[in-house]
Amino acid sequence: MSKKTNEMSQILSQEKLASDVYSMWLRTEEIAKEASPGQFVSVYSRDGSRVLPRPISICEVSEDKRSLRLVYRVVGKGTEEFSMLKAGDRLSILGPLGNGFPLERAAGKRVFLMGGGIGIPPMVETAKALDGDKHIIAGYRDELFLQEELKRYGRVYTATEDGSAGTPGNVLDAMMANGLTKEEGREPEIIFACGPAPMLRAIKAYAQEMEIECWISMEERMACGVGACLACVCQSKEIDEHSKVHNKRVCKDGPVFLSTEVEL
Amino acid sequence: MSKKTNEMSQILSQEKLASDVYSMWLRTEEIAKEASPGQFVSVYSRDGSRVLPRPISICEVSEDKRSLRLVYRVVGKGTEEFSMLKAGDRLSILGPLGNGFPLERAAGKRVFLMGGGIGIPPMVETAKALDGDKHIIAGYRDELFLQEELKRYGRVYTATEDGSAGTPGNVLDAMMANGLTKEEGREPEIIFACGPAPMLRAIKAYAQEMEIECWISMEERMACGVGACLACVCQSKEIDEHSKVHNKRVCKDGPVFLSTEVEL
Amino acid sequence: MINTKVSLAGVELKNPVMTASGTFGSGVEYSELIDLNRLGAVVTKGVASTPWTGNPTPRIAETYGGMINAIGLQNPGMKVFCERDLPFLEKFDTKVIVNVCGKTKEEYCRVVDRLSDENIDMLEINISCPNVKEGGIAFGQDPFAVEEITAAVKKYARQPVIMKLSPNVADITEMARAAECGGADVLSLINTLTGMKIDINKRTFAVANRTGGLSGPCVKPVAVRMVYQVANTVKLPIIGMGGIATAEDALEFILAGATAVSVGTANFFNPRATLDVIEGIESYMQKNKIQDIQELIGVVK
Amino acid sequence: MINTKVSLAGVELKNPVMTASGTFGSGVEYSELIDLNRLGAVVTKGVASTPWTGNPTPRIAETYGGMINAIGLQNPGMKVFCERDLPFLEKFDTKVIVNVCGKTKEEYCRVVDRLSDENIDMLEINISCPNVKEGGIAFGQDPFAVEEITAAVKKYARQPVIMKLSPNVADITEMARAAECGGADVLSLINTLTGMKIDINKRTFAVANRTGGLSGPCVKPVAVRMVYQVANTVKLPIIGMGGIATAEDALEFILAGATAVSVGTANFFNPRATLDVIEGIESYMQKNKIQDIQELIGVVK
Ligand SMILES: Cc1cc2nc3c(=O)[nH]c(=O)nc-3n(C[C@H](O)[C@H](O)[C@H](O)COP(=O)(O)OP(=O)(O)OC[C@H]3O[C@@H](n4cnc5c(N)ncnc54)[C@H](O)[C@@H]3O)c2cc1C
Ligand SMILES: Cc1cc2nc3c(=O)[nH]c(=O)nc-3n(C[C@H](O)[C@H](O)[C@H](O)COP(=O)(O)OP(=O)(O)OC[C@H]3O[C@@H](n4cnc5c(N)ncnc54)[C@H](O)[C@@H]3O)c2cc1C
Ligand SMILES: Cc1cc2nc3c(=O)[nH]c(=O)nc-3n(C[C@H](O)[C@H](O)[C@H](O)COP(=O)(O)O)c2cc1C
Ligand SMILES: Cc1cc2nc3c(=O)[nH]c(=O)nc-3n(C[C@H](O)[C@H](O)[C@H](O)COP(=O)(O)O)c2cc1C
Ligand code: FES
Ligand code: FES
Repeated sequence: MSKKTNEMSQILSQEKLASDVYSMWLRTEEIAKEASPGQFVSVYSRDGSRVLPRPISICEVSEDKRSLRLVYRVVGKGTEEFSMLKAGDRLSILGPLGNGFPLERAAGKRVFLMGGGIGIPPMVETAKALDGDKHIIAGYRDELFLQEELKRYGRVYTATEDGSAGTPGNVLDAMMANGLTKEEGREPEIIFACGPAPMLRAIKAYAQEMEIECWISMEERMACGVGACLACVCQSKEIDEHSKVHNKRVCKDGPVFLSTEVEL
Repeated sequence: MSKKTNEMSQILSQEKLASDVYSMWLRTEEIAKEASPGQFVSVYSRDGSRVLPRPISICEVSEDKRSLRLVYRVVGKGTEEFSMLKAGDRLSILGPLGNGFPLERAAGKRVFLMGGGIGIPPMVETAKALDGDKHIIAGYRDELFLQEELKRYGRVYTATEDGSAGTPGNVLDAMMANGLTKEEGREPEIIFACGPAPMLRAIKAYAQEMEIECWISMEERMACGVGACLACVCQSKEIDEHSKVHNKRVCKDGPVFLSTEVEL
Repeated sequence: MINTKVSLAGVELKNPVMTASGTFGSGVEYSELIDLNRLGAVVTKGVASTPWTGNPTPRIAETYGGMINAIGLQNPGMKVFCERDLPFLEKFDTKVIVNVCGKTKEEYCRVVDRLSDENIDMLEINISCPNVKEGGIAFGQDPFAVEEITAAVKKYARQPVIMKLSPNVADITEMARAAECGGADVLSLINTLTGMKIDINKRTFAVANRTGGLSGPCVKPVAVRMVYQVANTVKLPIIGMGGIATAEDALEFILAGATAVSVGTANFFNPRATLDVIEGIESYMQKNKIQDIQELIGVVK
Repeated sequence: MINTKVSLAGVELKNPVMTASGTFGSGVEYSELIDLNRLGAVVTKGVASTPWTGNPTPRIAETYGGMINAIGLQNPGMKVFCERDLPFLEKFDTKVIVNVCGKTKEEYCRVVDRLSDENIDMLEINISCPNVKEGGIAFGQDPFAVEEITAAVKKYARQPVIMKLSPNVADITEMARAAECGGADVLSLINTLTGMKIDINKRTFAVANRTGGLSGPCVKPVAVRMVYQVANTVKLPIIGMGGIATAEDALEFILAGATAVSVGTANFFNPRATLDVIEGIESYMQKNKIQDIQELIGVVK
């Protein structure tokens, strides 16, 4: 298990990738070193009126493991604040948190990385870390981002809701349109997915039907980020080993779960 | 009466004058134009956890009346925040507030400007605005600041509590030590004073004894800064015309009062 | 054209946004900073039968996301108020609501009686001030007292009566019901929560009165909860307040069941707060294609 | 050498700083981030007789300077707690206080009875959770119920009993006196204030349970006031909490009369908050030449 640290990181760069999507590289002492793909960090606001951390997935770790990249969408006050920070500013973060994707399960398999919207960023580091035959399906609302990074580490298929690029529709549509099907012998042997709940629900159903091993990264509002407060639970199919009830903690037991383990 | 405006001012410069004393020049649209000596501004914190304004006296107004200077001591969270701002940063301020010193009362008189500690800054603009025979008595704890500015506009006599410069002791000690007395025919004909309560109390007593007209600038915690909330009252000797009780509003009826009008 | 007009016991406001008593004086001072004609109503500082000196200073202290105050209802008394402050307010195209305080039931009635003859749109009865020894909160924490004082002032009032409730109770709905039984026309809530701050360096109380009333953004969740509870208990229209600084805040109260809202402490850190709220409500309605603000009141159930 | 040791009903803590129930799990998770040996005590999440599922999500929402939570006392039940979580805590040189919840008086007693056999220093009885329908706050708002349940659990407890009071009352001293009469050894306050947040875009409640408990820096003035009132009413030692994030905050509570303090929500924005508070209290004592923390407890009167 990776060692968690609360650090005052330093912002190395801040860049706008799309209308409301930003990318930030942060210099850390410990966190980048410990991080693995699919894990996230808690980012603390610098404004005293906001007391809860913002969980943001680790998009990339630099080769020297001294810095990490966060790619995030401005959706509220916290992310708006982050977007206004500049190189040189400092930012308190806690991490790495959560379990991350079980890369070892993908060994030798045709792995599909499916990211939707702001669920795309963790797929960059995941693709980077995986060897072998990687298919990356990226679903966007309209504007594209992180395409170059993704293309560096695998074959990329794109879907957009407004049809402005790639396949019109969602990630499953893009799979079908590109012949990534059982009929063609090109279906996934294992899926790693991250994105909005409706997308995850559809992927879970598809995987269940096709009997494909599928790992999904869940989202829930968080307070502690380390498994102590029980704010961020999702419902589990079976009684959970730790909680003794039908609840799993997204921050600690997840965010990545086997799709059959959890209710969506 | 000066028109009040709430503006997003821009910081032109930030400078450290002494261990915990800072000086900030701000570009304003309206406030500097309207300001007169002894008035103050409400400075709003940028951190949402701090909801009350910090009243800071106007230390100087630039010749073109487009910017104003605030000199302040870091004593708590708000002033600490201000001290970390840099040129280019923006800061919301409301002003000019309060009445200011009644300069017209000093016409043709030997005027004494007496400032103690962080009560010294407003004396710069006051000295600048007054013609004639000006004596500036500045009392410090230890480190000096704003001496050059003061010297530009009048004769400066200095006192320090630790005796490291000028007369050891307070502003009254400096007066006596420099022969600014009735015996020498050099006593004040009118006093404008700003500083900590014990200093003002001593000056008030001195002025009363010597029957000298004396105006003092008072401090009290403020919320609205414009006379609406009745947070900042001081006790008045007579029933106040506006409040109908023995209270005057420091932010609106003051901060400058005739020393005989108010209890200290 | 979107409609932001709301009606409180027959009094029509051009928009639901008013000032919170005690934070806006009687309007004179803030009229230098904002156009009072744009407000739904101005609610004045509490008025008693005679001038009140209020509490010693320090009267306020900043707290995290808010402040405590113990002004102690300083006011010039009803005579000066009627002769000086009311004529000023009458010049504006906004409704005038006068906040009333008193030390005894008789004093409340005396003030209401005097104000009844004036050109005032509504009276707000403050039975919830935590900063005075007599009157105030002593009435606001006991349902029998709430009902009794409501019935008493109603006898003298020619304007609709707003009863202002205290949040320092275990069950706000009990107080709301009591005010309704007493004949209140409108309820306003919340007044301040009793709080304390200690100056650890001076080792003394940060406000001279020891305790003070907590207000500002920090109290909003308590206020929204109480407005929601009261809106789902009584039939009276509600004026919601407690921490409103933005249109988003105001909309929380409206969705929870408030017909109108007051902006208090926010005036101190943003003198334009009332106008920002008014404009923000309009944009929200436009964005969400809401024609009439009635469509929003109390829809979150 | 300065002394920060305090004693609560005969249990000696190396310093007055503990964790607030529900914000620190049973210590396992935060032990990766801070050294539990440094804490005065660890207070665990509420434990019931059987596993509780808790409330649906979203269970929390951020508010201005604080948060609301409606976890609903999810817990694995006393059996798993005793077999798995207690042995973990026993490894540390810190006092262990177990928070107890229940739906009925009998359930509280059952849990206390079971825990009495364990190596636990104190039991904290949560009669003030606003997020569960039965039990919890239903007990905490009625002085007769407070006294009754205190007396009941005291019969089963072999450890000193801390009664945890709710701030959602008109008069906290009444509840404190009731707990004292029932035989409580220590009082802890405050639990959370009932609050609500509305999501104006989704036009629904921000937490699934509609209402939640407000905690964090925003509530501190209410908490300090209540601690002060209770300290000046009953003779029992008090554990103060509500918004403590810094040593300055903790010292306000101590000066107001708290013998010990708990850090809750602050752990979420500063995992080192407890340690910062401990270190800050020591520096304050050093700076002010205070030998023994006893010299600070309740000195602001
Ligand atoms: C494990 C995990 C990984 C994530 N990774 C990313 C990422 O890489 N890039 C990215 O843009 N977003 C990511 N998110 C979503 C991100 O956390 C939210 O968009 C962000 O917290 C919003 O904060 P705000 O202050 O701008 O919004 P506000 O709506 O003002 O936030 C209010 C509160 O709600 C919480 N909140 C709001 N939306 C979410 C959400 N979707 N999930 C969890 N909490 C939420 C906030 O943390 C805060 O406490 C992730 C969420 C989780 C749980
Ligand atoms: C009319 C007037 C003019 C002033 N001019 C200057 C000046 O030119 N330079 C300068 O350094 N200081 C001046 N002060 C004092 C200055 O307002 C305080 O030092 C400052 O508000 C402290 O804020 P803080 O957040 O750093 O301290 P904190 O102690 O954290 O402040 C907490 C609260 O108390 C208020 N407060 C604290 N000290 C004072 C005080 N002495 N007077 C009024 N309110 C206070 C703050 O505004 C804030 O609301 C003036 C005060 C007044 C009333
Ligand atoms: C400085 C101050 C003075 C107040 N005076 C009064 C008053 O005279 N009468 C009254 O009913 N409420 C008074 N209040 C309470 C406010 O009207 C309002 O109910 C409360 O502050 C909550 O709203 P807010 O958080 O928007 O300020 C006062 C509040 C403050 C901050
Ligand atoms: C997420 C969360 C869970 C809580 N769970 C419990 C609990 O199980 N038992 C209890 O007595 N109090 C519980 N509380 C209340 C805290 O122990 C504490 O009384 C309150 O939060 C005030 O302190 P704070 O502002 O420092 O958080 C909980 C609080 C939070 C925020
Ligand atoms: S956020 Fe606290 S348990 Fe997950
Ligand atoms: S600060 Fe409001 S009246 Fe002076």
